[in-house]
Amino acid sequence: MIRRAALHAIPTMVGVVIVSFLMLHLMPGDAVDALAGISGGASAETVAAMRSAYGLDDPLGVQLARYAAGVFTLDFGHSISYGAPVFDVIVDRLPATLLLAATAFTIALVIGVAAGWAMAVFADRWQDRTLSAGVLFLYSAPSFWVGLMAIVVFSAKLNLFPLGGAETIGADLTGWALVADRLHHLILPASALAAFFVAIYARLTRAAMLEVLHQDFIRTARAKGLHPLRLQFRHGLRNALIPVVTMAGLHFGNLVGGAVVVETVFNWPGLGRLTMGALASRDISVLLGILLMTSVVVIAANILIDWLVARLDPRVSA
Amino acid sequence: MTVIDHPLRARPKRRPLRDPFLLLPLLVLLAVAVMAISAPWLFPGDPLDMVAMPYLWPLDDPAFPLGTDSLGRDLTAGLFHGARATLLVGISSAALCLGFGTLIGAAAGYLGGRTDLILMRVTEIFQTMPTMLLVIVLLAISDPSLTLIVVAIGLASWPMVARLARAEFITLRHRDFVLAARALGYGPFRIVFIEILPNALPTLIVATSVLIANGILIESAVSFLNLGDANTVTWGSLIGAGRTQIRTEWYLSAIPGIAIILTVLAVNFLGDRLTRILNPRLRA
Amino acid sequence: MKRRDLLAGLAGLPLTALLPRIALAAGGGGTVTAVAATETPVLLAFVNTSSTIWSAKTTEGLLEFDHDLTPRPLLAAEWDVAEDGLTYTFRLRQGVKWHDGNDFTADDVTFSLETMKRLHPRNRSTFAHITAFEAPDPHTVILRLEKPTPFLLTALSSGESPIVPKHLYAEDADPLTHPNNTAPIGTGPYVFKEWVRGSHLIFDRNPNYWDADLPRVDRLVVRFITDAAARTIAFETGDVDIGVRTPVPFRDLEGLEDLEHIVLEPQGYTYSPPNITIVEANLRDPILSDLRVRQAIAHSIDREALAKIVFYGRATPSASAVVPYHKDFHLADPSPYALDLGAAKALLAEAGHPDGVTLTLDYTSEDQRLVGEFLRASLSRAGIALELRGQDMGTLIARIYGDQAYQLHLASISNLFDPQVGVQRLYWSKNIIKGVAFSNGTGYQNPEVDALLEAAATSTDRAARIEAWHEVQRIVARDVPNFPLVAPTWLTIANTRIEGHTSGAEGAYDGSLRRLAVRA
Amino acid sequence: MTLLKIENLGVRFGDHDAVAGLDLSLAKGEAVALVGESGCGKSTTALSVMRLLPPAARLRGRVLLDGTDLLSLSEPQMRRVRGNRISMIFQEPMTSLNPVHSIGAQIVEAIRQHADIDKPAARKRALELLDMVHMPDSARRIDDFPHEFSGGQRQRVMIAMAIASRPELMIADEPTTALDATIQHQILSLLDELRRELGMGLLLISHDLSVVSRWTDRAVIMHHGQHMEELAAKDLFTSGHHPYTRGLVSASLRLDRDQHYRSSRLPEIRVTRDAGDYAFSVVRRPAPVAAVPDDGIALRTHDLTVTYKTARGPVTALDGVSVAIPKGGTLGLVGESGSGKSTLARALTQLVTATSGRIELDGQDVTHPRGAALRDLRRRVQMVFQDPYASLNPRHSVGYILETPLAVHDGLGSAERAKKVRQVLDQVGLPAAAADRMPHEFSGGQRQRIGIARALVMRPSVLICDEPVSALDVSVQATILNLLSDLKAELGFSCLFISHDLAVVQFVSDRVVVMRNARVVEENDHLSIWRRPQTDYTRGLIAAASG
Repeated sequence: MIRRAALHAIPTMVGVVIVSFLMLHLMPGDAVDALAGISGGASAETVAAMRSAYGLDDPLGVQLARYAAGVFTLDFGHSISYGAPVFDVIVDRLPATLLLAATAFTIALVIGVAAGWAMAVFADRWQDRTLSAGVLFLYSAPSFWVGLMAIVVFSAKLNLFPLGGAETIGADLTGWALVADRLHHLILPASALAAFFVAIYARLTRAAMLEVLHQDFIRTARAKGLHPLRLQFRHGLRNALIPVVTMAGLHFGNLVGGAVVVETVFNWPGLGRLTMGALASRDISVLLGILLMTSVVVIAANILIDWLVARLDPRVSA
Repeated sequence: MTVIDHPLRARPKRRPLRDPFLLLPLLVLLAVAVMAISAPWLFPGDPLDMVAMPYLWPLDDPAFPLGTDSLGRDLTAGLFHGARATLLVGISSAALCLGFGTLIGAAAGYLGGRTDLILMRVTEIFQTMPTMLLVIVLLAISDPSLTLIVVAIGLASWPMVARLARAEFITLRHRDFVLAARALGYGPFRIVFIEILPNALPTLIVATSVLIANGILIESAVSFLNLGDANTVTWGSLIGAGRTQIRTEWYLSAIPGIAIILTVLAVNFLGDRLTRILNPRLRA
Repeated sequence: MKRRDLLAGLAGLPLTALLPRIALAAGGGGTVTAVAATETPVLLAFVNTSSTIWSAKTTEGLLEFDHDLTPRPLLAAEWDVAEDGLTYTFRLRQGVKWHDGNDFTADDVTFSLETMKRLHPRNRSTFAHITAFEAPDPHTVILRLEKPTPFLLTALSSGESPIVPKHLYAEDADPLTHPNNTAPIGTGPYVFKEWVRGSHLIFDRNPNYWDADLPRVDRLVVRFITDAAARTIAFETGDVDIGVRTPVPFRDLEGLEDLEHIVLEPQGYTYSPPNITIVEANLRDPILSDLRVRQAIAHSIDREALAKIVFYGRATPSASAVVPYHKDFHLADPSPYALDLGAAKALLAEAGHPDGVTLTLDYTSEDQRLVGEFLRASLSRAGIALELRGQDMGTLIARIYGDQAYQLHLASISNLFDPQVGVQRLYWSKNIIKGVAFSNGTGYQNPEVDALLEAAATSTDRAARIEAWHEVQRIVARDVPNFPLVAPTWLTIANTRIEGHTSGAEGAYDGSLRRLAVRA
Repeated sequence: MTLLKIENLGVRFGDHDAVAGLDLSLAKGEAVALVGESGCGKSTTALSVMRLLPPAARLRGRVLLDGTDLLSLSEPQMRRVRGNRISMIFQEPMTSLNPVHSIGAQIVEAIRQHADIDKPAARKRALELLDMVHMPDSARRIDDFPHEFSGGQRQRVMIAMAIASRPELMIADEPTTALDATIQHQILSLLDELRRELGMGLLLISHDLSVVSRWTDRAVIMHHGQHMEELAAKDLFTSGHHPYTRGLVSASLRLDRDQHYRSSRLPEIRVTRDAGDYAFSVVRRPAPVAAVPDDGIALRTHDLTVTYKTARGPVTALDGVSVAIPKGGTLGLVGESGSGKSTLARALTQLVTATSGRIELDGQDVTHPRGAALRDLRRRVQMVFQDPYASLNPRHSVGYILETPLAVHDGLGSAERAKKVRQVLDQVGLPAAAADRMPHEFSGGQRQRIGIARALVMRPSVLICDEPVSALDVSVQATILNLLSDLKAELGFSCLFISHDLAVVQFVSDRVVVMRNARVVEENDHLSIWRRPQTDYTRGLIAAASG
């Protein structure tokens, strides 16, 4: 199953490489301009020398071929503005974003499914209406605004949470102290990012649960005299999870995208801030690397989710 | 020889507008639309013009009910003109997504076979790339402008609609009334646009509300990251401008934030109610 | 610059309250946390002038400078400049070790200066007249020049001309991408320990630094905080001890000033004084080539209001590109075109634009955007409509200096330690080089100005240089190829628990923070 | 000894009375049937006994099980009755089992719900139950999932779950309607065998009179929630007193009655409603003089083969089928699900492309028509579909549905088209006002009439009916069959009539073809096919159909 999904993913990856490469090369100016600019007035010859050194003046086709070949050997080219291979620059920042995205994903899924389940069970009663309104509120608030307000309230005024960043720097903590410190930094950004997706998963679960509760086998289960709670969990939720988990995979891409914004607000040292930095220094190879890396993460997440769906749904051939 | 085995049932009347969850959002959206349209008359000058003392708090000075920002620009004028840009981006990006996505989804769903495979592979590519990242990169391609933002949001979010449309068309394609249409010799265009599309509309209409909300949220994030057009005011750019004074003059970011939330909430509520009206299964 | 300069340098040391405080500081050790808004590409300013901020901490130069730019010994114990200014002799400090334990020798100095002559964007012109770099013995370096360079000594600071370990640079190594850039080995007071991109930088105390009882701090941590408000909060909560070049929004300075644990240090910005915020006009543009249009623009600029509203008074209006910090070189007279909207409108009509003009104004950073919005609002009152165009640095440079396809653009030009290095590039017609950033972007060509600049560049008589620069400033003020606006006041924000961070012209930015200490 | 006594049961949804004052009693081990057409309240009655009705339902009256009134029990108390003392099985086997749990797990769940025994013992009990319901190879398949079983096998699992706690009463709501005749027969005999073995009462809900008369002791006839009549099941066909009962009996087709469309019309039930209660009358119309079918062939196929490419390799749906539709006559096509009947219909109307073989229309080869030939075929060969609810586009008005074929083919003016629409509506017995109504405003029978109108509006020479009446109630079925016969007499088109119901095929066909596994197994004229079946398969079908 995993092997089949992986094979399925390769053409998508190739597509992502080509599409993003072409898009990025539509950008006027390139990293050499930026570097020359930053270093304050390199001469025309040195600019030309740098450009040819990095092969930026080869025809597009050649650059694409060289780049695609490189990608599959994990060589994403050299980052001009960071003076290091792009792969290292990204892998350096990837864990932070993964940690943020994965935590937000779990929070969103757990709370979302619970809320969705409650909304479905109490459909159209006051619990459903209030929960729906609350969920819709989360669905309408821009994540960066939620982040900003959280900082103002929790960090600056109440001083409950750190201002940003992923760890207390230079404090050389170890063991549990380190874990506690990292968690302490993680809570606000992860919740700000998760807020929007709690809404999505809650609405998905509600629709799926209602759909399932109208199925015939629920009536059979009631005819067997099962307790309502057992009915809702073992039969209802167990079936409703299948569409929810499938859709969760589709939204994972947006989650990683959303992380970009939340990172800038919370000073989180992840790919988001790297993107903004790479944009400012017009470092196309880093931007390309980020697009590819995040796409790989999304594909990996989807493969994992497909595997999970196969576990949940026996009808899907394992 | 008329034989009626059972009289025609009377048509049930539907009274949607009395349902508060539909009336309220409509009113909010109406208010925002009025703000957008009336902006040039109520606030003729350039909303970015410096007209007063900087850092006036809301209700300090009746002439500037919502106060002024660091350069003494009137926040109320900004909000009104911002409404215009925000709505424009929200609606046109939704329209772009809907048109493009439905076309691809319908073709893939209806034609099936190789076309379906190829189109779905393309959709997958755009769906794999995180939306926000894709928008940021697209915006970096040329000078920021509202049209570029709309195109970028459209390009990044059409896969969602394509997936929805394809699912609808695949189920509807096998329905008897489509087989009947083919058996009656209707052409492919008539079958797709006149027979199938009206049945797929409920899902697409509901998706529109999500797209508009999505468009507004992405636009506000983009302006917040200062990737937007510096010459036009949007609610997102107001939040971005107020960001550095978040601790002292927090109203500069809070008020446009609330405006965005109210509008998007209204759009979502509308979508939510439409879903429940059009899809009876979602009721108890 | 004879031996007496040496003595004058020493005498010049201001006997301010600084000295006794160093002597008294007992104890030592501890960690100091600095804050920075952005992350530089590399940590060494050897061939990349945008990474000066952390370079001196690990890699020192030959000289150090006190507040009025008088050179003081650092890696060079003594130095002597010949009468005709064509021979410079340096006697190097003995017993200095590189962080990796190798000995610091004259070969390192000649290698470093020679490489910078080839690749360093500014030193390429500063060292242009040096013909020979000699190292007769391991502790002597002699430079031979074909033409005098009056400001050569001032260029040999740690920030401007860092001395790198020759033994690390293999024959064909490309200094631009050399690993030493991101993990520098130097002779400086601090040793590079760790750099987590997007998060922080850590330097540890150099145990065998040549100045035995320095540095007094065990660890120097640098935190990268992109959000401006977050930086203010970091100072308030004491999370962060020091930040250079006004690291917080101007709006928050008032609040910080009142806190008793915070001090705002204005000194330490004479070596590389604050940049001049300036609007440059593209003289090749049909509208802007007409002097009357440029005069109209000059008439509608209100520098005082800009300083007050955008910079909250924390900036000095300056009608000249030479910032007021260069007390002698700066021409104090106001711009010949005083604020007069009526005159501006009249000039525009005269120039054939009765109903005003629309011009594009390109900018790149967030602070420039605020200035742009101020200019748009104020210039619109004179019928000049500005259309702001924001973009990243790369696109801006490609558009302004590459394609030269622009009308007006906002820039922040650093004067550096001598107008010859920082300001000449704006007006010198030979510096109109397509594709090179921060060259003569306006395309201004005035033979009289060229002559004055070239004379000042090589004359050894300081008074003559000053008079020449005053005449240049009078001419360009009339021709207005560009519109200097203000020079922001740069402040070092520091927590009172630390001291010794600003001990000379280079301050905490260009300097090595070697005298930094945590108060007992 | 009465096991179950229902006294004056009433069920009201808002202002609609689904069941109005029903009385019924069922003795221990007795099998009673609740019979009626859809919407008569038989299922509602069953669900109210089990108290499985949606919360909106208002119940009154009493339901006594061994003297205890189930309606007054609290929900926890009722839960102890469900599946323990009374159990229920339902109509749709494909969706009545939880797809994500194995059948073993679901049976064990039923066992352990009312008996506290550990899992291994429950699993052993489950195996016994599977053997009791004759599940083939139960030991190996206990851990398989529902989607790996056929409809009949899933119904067996349902029954196993129902008898897990040896209930006193089992309610079966249309247990075999969705199954093929042969499988239907096995399930009903299994139910009968279990009833005797476990001494269990059976309440069978059905609309099929022959099933009721064959498998139950007593039958209660219901209409619109009211009790019409109660009589012994075996005299159902012979001595029903109530006009509705007699109407139902005469309208429902039985194989041994030899009714044929050329000789007679089916009696129809006329329902008139005045002041609350219903008056029924049976109308018998004479069959018009039948035109003698001349011996030409309208549509013929030679070795027609259709193979589909599926995920698990190619599947042959039609294997060398040669059939001939007599000009002006009706060819009946009978077979169980999966025999290829529908594929043949779709091949003839070019909805599916033939892999090999030839199709001839009035002598012309129309196997792979292109362009004008295809358009012409579309005019001359039309189709009527099975599911009235799915064959009409819900978003278009009836007028638009009928008008479009004319616009597409003949390009007539709008006035001309409107006239033709009114004409064809009248032909199928619908008022002209129906034109501007939407499909969802019509009953199943009315919608089928619209489907037929659409097929006939362009005067086709061949009409293909794919199970046109299987989804309809008996009374409505009769009116549609009569309508088709009248229209055929009036318009003279040839017809291919596909059905799994032998009695219906017997009534409408001049010649009959029997298909099995994509092949034709037998063909004969409409009399000799039933009297002298040549193959065992046909004989099996006839035995199962006659109950």
